[in-house]
Amino acid sequence: MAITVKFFASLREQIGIENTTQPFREGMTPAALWEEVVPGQPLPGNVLVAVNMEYAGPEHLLTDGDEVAFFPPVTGGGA
Amino acid sequence: MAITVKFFASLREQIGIENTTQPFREGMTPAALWEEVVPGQPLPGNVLVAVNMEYAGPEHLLTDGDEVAFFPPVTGGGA
Amino acid sequence: MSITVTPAPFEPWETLRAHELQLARRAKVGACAVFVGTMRDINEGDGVRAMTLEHYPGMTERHLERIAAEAKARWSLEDVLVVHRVGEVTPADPIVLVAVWSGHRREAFEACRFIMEDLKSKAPFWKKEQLDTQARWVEHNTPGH
Amino acid sequence: MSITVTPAPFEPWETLRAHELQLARRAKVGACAVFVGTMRDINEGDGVRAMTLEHYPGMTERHLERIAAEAKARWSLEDVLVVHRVGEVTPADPIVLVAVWSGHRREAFEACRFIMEDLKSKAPFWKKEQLDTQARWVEHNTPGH
Repeated sequence: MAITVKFFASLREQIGIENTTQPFREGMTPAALWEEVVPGQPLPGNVLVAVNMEYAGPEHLLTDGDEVAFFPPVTGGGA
Repeated sequence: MAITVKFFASLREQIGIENTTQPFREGMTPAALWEEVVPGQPLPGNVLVAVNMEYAGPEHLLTDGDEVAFFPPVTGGGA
Repeated sequence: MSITVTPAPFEPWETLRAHELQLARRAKVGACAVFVGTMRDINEGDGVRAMTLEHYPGMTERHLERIAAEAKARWSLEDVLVVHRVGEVTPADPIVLVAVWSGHRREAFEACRFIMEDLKSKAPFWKKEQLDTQARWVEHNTPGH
Repeated sequence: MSITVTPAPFEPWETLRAHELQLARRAKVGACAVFVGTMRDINEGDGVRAMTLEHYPGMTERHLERIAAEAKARWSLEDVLVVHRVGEVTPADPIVLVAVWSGHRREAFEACRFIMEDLKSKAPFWKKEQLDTQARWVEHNTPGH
């Protein structure tokens, strides 16, 4: 198995990745995952993280097969 | 001229008057008007008063030709 | 601004659809908050079969116009619509419709609620309920806050 | 409870009319509070010609369902409807519709606003605006309180 990684909106455009996978390692967190996928740039403080479509913190302990999404502040809903 | 007097809703049914007129007297107030139209019963504290379709206090100074309405607490607007 | 007191049944969603067609600055509107009050078939534990809504013709319209104008003075609003039914009403009938259009949602939400609370506490309407065996006047409105 | 995320344009009033036909306990509903958010042709002083609404398929629906369930747990509600548009949108298009039906008005007003504020601050949608000469991502929502 592996970790599925997704980026949305402006973050997707900046990083140039929409979907990717990364090998799972024991003790992996979203913050560590980010640094593997986006080398040389720590996870920005305003980036939101979801694990399996639920909001999670950057130090959330991942499980093999998890889907991890990184995205900027949300802006839905009209005025 | 004269004062037009109106009663609404439960008050109209209790008093048995919908519309009436009363001669104007200098210094007349809604409270005094009430006691002339509804003898033996002072103006109840929860009765609302409007003069010329604007809310007014019981001691508002009336002018000849005014329309004075007495009514119970309002209950419009659905749930 | 549109204020209507009507003895005829009205369909709130159709009223809103029609009203929006004539909004002056449609693309400046970002938010619309709406309240619809309908007749329930129960009140204070008793089944209610029908209701008569009495009002003070003239004062009612004047008061509703003032509430709407006050809301427009207090918040930045694009438009306000108020419709209130009078006369004979049966359960599930719409009784009141308040709609507020504005640039942003805060204004629309706050103004809509302000208008409803003012209407409930001050606009001269009175309800008489027809129960199974008797009729009774509703004595006061439930507080909205 | 009905949650819809749709790339197709929707007409909020017609959506509400149709949804009400299937309300289970119509005569128990005394109040309906509605919010409609529409696209404006201006933002931060710039003319906006069109907008693209991106979302996180799966998480969006799940999040909206949770908000609605949370509102139903917190207030006594008869029903909740949420519709949110995604994809290409042009000025005056409805973007979001939130409707809450309840026995009394306080619940409907509060739950409707609660759902909107939660949706704006947490549901995974992102707006990209098409201006005259460039496109830009909207960076944050304006606060609603």
